[in-house]
Amino acid sequence: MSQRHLLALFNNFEDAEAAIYELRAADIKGFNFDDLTLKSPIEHHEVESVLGQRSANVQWFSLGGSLLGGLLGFFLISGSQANFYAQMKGGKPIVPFPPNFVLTFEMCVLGGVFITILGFLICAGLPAKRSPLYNAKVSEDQIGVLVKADESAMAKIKGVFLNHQALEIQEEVSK
Amino acid sequence: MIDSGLDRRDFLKVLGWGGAAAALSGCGNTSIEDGKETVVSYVEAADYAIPGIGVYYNSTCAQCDAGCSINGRVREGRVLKLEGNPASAINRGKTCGLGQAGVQHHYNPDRVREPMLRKGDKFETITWDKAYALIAEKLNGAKGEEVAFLSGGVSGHLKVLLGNYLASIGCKNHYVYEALAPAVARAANKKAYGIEMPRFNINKAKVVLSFGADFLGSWVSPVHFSQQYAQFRKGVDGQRGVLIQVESKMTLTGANADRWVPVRPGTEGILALGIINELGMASGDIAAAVKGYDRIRVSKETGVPPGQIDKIAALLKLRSPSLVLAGSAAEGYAHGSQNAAAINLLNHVLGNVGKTIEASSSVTFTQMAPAKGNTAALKSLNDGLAAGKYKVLFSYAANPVFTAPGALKFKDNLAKADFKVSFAHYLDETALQADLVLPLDSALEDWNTQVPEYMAEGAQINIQQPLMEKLHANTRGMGDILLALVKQRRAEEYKSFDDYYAYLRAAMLQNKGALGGGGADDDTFWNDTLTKGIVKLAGSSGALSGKASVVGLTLPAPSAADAQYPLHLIPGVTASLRDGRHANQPWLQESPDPLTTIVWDSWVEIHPKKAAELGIKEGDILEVTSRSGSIKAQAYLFPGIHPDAISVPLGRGHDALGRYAKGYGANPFQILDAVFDQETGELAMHETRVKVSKTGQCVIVVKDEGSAGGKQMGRKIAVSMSTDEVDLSKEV
Amino acid sequence: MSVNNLLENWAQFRHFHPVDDKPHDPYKWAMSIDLDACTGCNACSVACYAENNLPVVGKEKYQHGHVMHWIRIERYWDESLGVAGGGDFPEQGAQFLPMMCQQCEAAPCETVCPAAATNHTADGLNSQIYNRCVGSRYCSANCPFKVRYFNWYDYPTTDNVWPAEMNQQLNPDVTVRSKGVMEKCTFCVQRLHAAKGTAKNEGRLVHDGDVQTACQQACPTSAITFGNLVDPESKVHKQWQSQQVELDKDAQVKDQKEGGSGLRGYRIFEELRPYPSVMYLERVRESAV
Amino acid sequence: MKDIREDIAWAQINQDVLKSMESPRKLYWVILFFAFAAFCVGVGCEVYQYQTGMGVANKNNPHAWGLYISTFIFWIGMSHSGTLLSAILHLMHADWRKPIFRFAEALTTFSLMTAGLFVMVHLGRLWQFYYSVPYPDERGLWPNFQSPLLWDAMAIFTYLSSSILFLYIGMIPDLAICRDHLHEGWRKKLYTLLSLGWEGTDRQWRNFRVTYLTIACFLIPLAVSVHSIVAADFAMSQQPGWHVTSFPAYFVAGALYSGCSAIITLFIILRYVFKFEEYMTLPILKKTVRLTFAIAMIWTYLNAVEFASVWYSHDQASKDVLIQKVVGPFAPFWWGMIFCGSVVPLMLAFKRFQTNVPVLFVVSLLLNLGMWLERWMIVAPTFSHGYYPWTWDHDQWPGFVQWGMVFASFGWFTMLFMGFCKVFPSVSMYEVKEMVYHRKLHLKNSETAEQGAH
Repeated sequence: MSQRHLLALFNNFEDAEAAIYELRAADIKGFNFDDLTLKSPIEHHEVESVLGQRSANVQWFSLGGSLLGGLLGFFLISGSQANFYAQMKGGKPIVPFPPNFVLTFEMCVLGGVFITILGFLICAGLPAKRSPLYNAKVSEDQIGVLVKADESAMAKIKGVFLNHQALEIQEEVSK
Repeated sequence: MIDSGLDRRDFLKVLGWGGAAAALSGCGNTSIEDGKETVVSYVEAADYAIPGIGVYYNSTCAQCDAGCSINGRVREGRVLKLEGNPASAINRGKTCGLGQAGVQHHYNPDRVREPMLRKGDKFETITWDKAYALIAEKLNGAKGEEVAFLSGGVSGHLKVLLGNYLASIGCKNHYVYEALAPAVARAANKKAYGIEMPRFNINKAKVVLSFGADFLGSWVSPVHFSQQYAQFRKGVDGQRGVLIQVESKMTLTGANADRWVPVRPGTEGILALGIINELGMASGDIAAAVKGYDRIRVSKETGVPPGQIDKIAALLKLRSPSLVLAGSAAEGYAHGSQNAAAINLLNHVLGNVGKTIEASSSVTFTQMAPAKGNTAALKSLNDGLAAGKYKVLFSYAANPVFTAPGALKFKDNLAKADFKVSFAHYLDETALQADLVLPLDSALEDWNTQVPEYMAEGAQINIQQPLMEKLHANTRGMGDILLALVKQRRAEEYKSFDDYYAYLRAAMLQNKGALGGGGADDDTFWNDTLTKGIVKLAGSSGALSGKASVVGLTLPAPSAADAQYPLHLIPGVTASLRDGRHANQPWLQESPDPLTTIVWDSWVEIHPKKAAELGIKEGDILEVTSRSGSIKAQAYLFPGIHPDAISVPLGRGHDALGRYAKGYGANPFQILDAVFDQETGELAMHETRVKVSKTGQCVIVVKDEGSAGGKQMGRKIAVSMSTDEVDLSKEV
Repeated sequence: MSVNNLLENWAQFRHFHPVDDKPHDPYKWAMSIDLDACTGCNACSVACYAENNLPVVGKEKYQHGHVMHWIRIERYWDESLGVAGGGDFPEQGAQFLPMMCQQCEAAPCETVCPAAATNHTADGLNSQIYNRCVGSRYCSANCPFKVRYFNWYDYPTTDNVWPAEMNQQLNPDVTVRSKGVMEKCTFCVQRLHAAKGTAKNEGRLVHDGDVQTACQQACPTSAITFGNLVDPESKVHKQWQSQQVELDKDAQVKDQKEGGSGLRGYRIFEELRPYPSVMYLERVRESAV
Repeated sequence: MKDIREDIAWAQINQDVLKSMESPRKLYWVILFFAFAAFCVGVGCEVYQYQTGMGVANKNNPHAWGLYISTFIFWIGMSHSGTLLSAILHLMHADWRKPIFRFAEALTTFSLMTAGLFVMVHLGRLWQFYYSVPYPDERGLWPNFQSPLLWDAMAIFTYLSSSILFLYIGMIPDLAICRDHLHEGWRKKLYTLLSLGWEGTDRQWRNFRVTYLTIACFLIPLAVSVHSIVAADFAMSQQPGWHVTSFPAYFVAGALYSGCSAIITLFIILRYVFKFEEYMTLPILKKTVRLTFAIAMIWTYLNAVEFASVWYSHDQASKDVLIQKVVGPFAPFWWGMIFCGSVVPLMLAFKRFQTNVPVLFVVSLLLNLGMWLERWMIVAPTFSHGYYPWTWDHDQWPGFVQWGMVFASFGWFTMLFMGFCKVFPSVSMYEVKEMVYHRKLHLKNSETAEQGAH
């Protein structure tokens, strides 16, 4: 059965939250709650209590990135010091620790930041194609709730939205 | 390479032909880049010219008269560096900074390159033939006594040839002028020891008491004395030599003294007599003569504390043999000869004569012995010029327009000579006044023999030979010029000599038996001589004949204060610039004066106390005025000078010579008064009295010394210890 | 490869020098300068100009501190001179000190160079690689002796530095440095290379006296001794040994002796631990006058 | 007074900020023009110096570094403000930072770029700068990792790239706003590209928050390490006056100090030029001023610690340098630094000055001058008065080329910064919205609580 998108815009977060609560409680056939997306101009982390804990895994990228950066840093530097002519400088060992630790730290941060950004892009699915329904108001002052559901469920969902003072409801043009 | 079918020979040929092709298509020399470089094919290079390998030739340094033997490094046909020749007893492989800069004389961009004839205010280039013809013409119009030849010190075959030339033109007026020669010392030594230049064995002395003799810097044979000094410091029998320097302005030698004694200018002789009196070792008329010089009087007159006189006398008594030297600082007065006599007397009293002062060897060929320069010659020449006696004047290796005291008005008098010929390396102040300027080869491209005035051990004749091809096509060696000139008169006698080289070679071969080449064939001997660069001779060793005598020794009382010109002017002689003839060698300009560390400029040394009195600070531009003129220079506060004196170094202040000399500094020769030593007639260089005034300008003194001055700030950089703390016997 | 190399030779890469490292073998170039013999005449400095193609910068640039003398003669007065209670005259003369790169075994300049243009060579020199130098001047900033000289201008193309003819004097064995690089005394490394090459061809080591630095060769009083410190036959070795100056110490044992050791050898700024390769012998002054 | 009005409409926020990107006051163009002119002076100086040699800058032996390195440290120091405001205060939930952190981050980025320029300008052989970049060249040569300059290069590269990423990531929601609300044209295309298709979905926001927080956590130690390493350029050397243990802390404090005072300056300029009175409110300025005052006192304390530790150290050479600073030729500048850095900030302690814009503008400029002098007084006296008395040089002063370059660096920075503020939103719209939202919530909660109490 074909699925369609529906976007409802709300004036404030409370209305949107209430609408989502109701949708979750309603258990509409042909609508999976996970297919609901909240679009907002600012972050509302309260939404988690409605949507449930959806995972954010960026921090694991950070850990991996900084470890990778640090290891790469240390071995790149020490290895190059050992392979390069091996001429002494200032009577210090060919592979001196203090400088290498400083650089290891910098590489650690560098790796951490870069891989974190990579992780962010992956986890947040960016860069993303524009979703089928979008309204510029979402980046201004309105809250959007985007759902994907079977055609059969559309009417019910719309009803729920309208109950909660949805300002506008956009529907995907049927294919 | 192989693929392209080009083998090595072809490859070289290409290079060679490349040059040749360019030569064929162009004209004259093979040149690339508009003649900037010349392509030289190594395919046909001389055997000794191996690319990348230096070859060494022995020759003689011509930067001063000491006669150090040098060893020039030549690569790809260019002389690169001069080292000392270890075989020479004079310098034993060592050189001074002045000697090192000899290459800059050779490669100097401001050398005269073409013969030039005056046309109004300008010079125009002429050919050598024309120049010679012109000289012949002018000489034909002048009698022998109307010709004068001014030269610096000359010796060896050049002197012989010059003498012969002068004889051929009937000229008896050969003036040998050196602005800074030890001429008073020669006379005084002759009187005291019977020899003008005896051998001074600094290395054998336990104490050296030097009255203004800067033997480490510029006096007589500094490189030789420096080596002796090093041995002297290591000591005889493990006892380190003690150097006491008495002078009014600290010289380089004074800076190295164990005790530097600032003395009132001109009272050196009084101090010497005072020391003799204090020693109590003299007897007879000497004792009688010095009796009046008790320590209190001497201290009052010389400004040296009585305790200091005691200590010096005690040390001299305790440590024997010692050596007392009289230098130009003590001799530069109207009573300079008297000072020198008093000082030399000290050697007799101390019994040094025969121990640390020995007879020197001299070359038996008197014709080759050095013609010694002095300043009395300048006075005679100047008088002659002033009287309009000379129609033709030659000048060679002297720059009197720069070095004559201003009071003599030499430049004005010079103009009275009708035709002036200058043999010149540079267009110096004297050459600029000449009518005909003839360009000379540098010492590194010319042939010569040289006999040093101061013989270190046995007698020796030094060979000067070209280290490379001539840099400029149209310069000539002085010998070649003289040969050409003498041929104008005595063509028959000299016809077998094509050039000076031939003359020199023939001359040396003629006497090879005496020169130590008895058994060898000509070529072997000649090549051997050139290889060594030195001919050591048996020589004759004159005996010391002088006796201690006080006859005629009268020292004037210290000069009275001069209200109008309260300060003594001491012309400073620096080791690198001397009388200023080499001032266009940039290494010397940039080599800091050892004591003040000033470069590229002149300065007025003034004692800090005196400066405070006059409100002078470092960098103030001072006007130094004497009766004969005035100069301006920056002030430098210098503790090593008597407060009654100031010192301005000689050698700078050129208004000609070249790009590195012109316009840098001031020339104190200009303000020297014409006062002469009463006995020898030598110029009394230290007799000029001056006053200083601030001009109101102030500059930053360009020197190496930093803002801390000569202080170490307690950082233990240059450390010193006294003899009672050190045990030199353990040293290697 | 590189990690393998790192692990296999780990101990070798962790040696400190010179304190827990083996001395250079077979060469360790070192110098000793007798300040009692040095007269301050400047011949060494001019000889260095001649040998090493040092530019003459001229009066104006000299005033701005752009002089390039690799070896300079410093002239010090007694500390008491001219201060209250001290004398008015330098009665003990002046004190001269030739100062050039001290070729430190643990050189402060080496560690700080970002481009690794200055290194410690196997024969104990502090080398300067001109064409690696980027001109950060950190080495000069960190040199306690301030003996590194920077090419503030492009001297080869500057007027009257090496005008026509004068440039023919340039030593082909030594690079003419262009603007923006640091330079300093090399202990005449070109002469050392030549001597080592000759010795190698003859299947031997360089003997004492085979090679002299330009300053040493010129020095009229032979105040400068130069040679191979690990060669027991060399004069420089004997001097260091007799003066009880040890290369790898930051304070010499002899200096702990009460009443002094009677020895003259010392190194400047030893306490900063650069381990200089130049030993100076103190100037001596007679106590009896 | 309130940091920000709670009743400000979100659409109004968008509108106000977007307007700043299109029609600033005329003064904006005047500033941009003069900045460009100043920059051109520097380009001229650099061309001259590059062609002729470093000597024209009037540096010498021993004055090897001069103003370039001093000004380099100055700009590096200034960069710390952004990190302070966006990362540290973010972690501390100080929400008053929200209207001003964006430009502070831009300040970080562009002052780092300016600093980087000085590294280049300083090099004797700029054309060979890549020799100090860590890659093996054709002979297998690497740069010298022992050199603090290399740590510097590495730290600055890390800091600059991280700062740019941090700035960019934090700007994505705003870029999406720009994309949505600006007219068609190249800018719209640019924002479309840069906003990466941001739509403000819950997934995006969730990951965004974690990322932002994580990078903030990385940035704080990084910022500290950057200025510690700059301090290490000096402290790791052996020179008197530089070899000081407290230098890293001292440098970091100085960095935060100069960053804060620069923020005050730019706050005042942006507020006027872009008509941001509604967002960059005086209460926020007041908070910044108080923060600056606190840091000024920390800096003063660390300064005193440095002097005291030198004074009591028995290290005569270092002591001499200190004495030299106080009474030597550098004394006017040194006392100028003390006055501007430690005395002038005392004015900030007075309430009536804390919101007086003209006074604050002048004071912040003086503080910046003081901080610039501080860097010069760290670098130059040690060169002029180092270990080796023979090479002491009190007569050498920076030449016009050096001054020209320093002057131009301000032009270059202003050019970049003002350019950025015009092209990108210099006030974070979404964060201001958050601020307004949370304030409103808070207000509502407290009203409810009050009613409950009744």
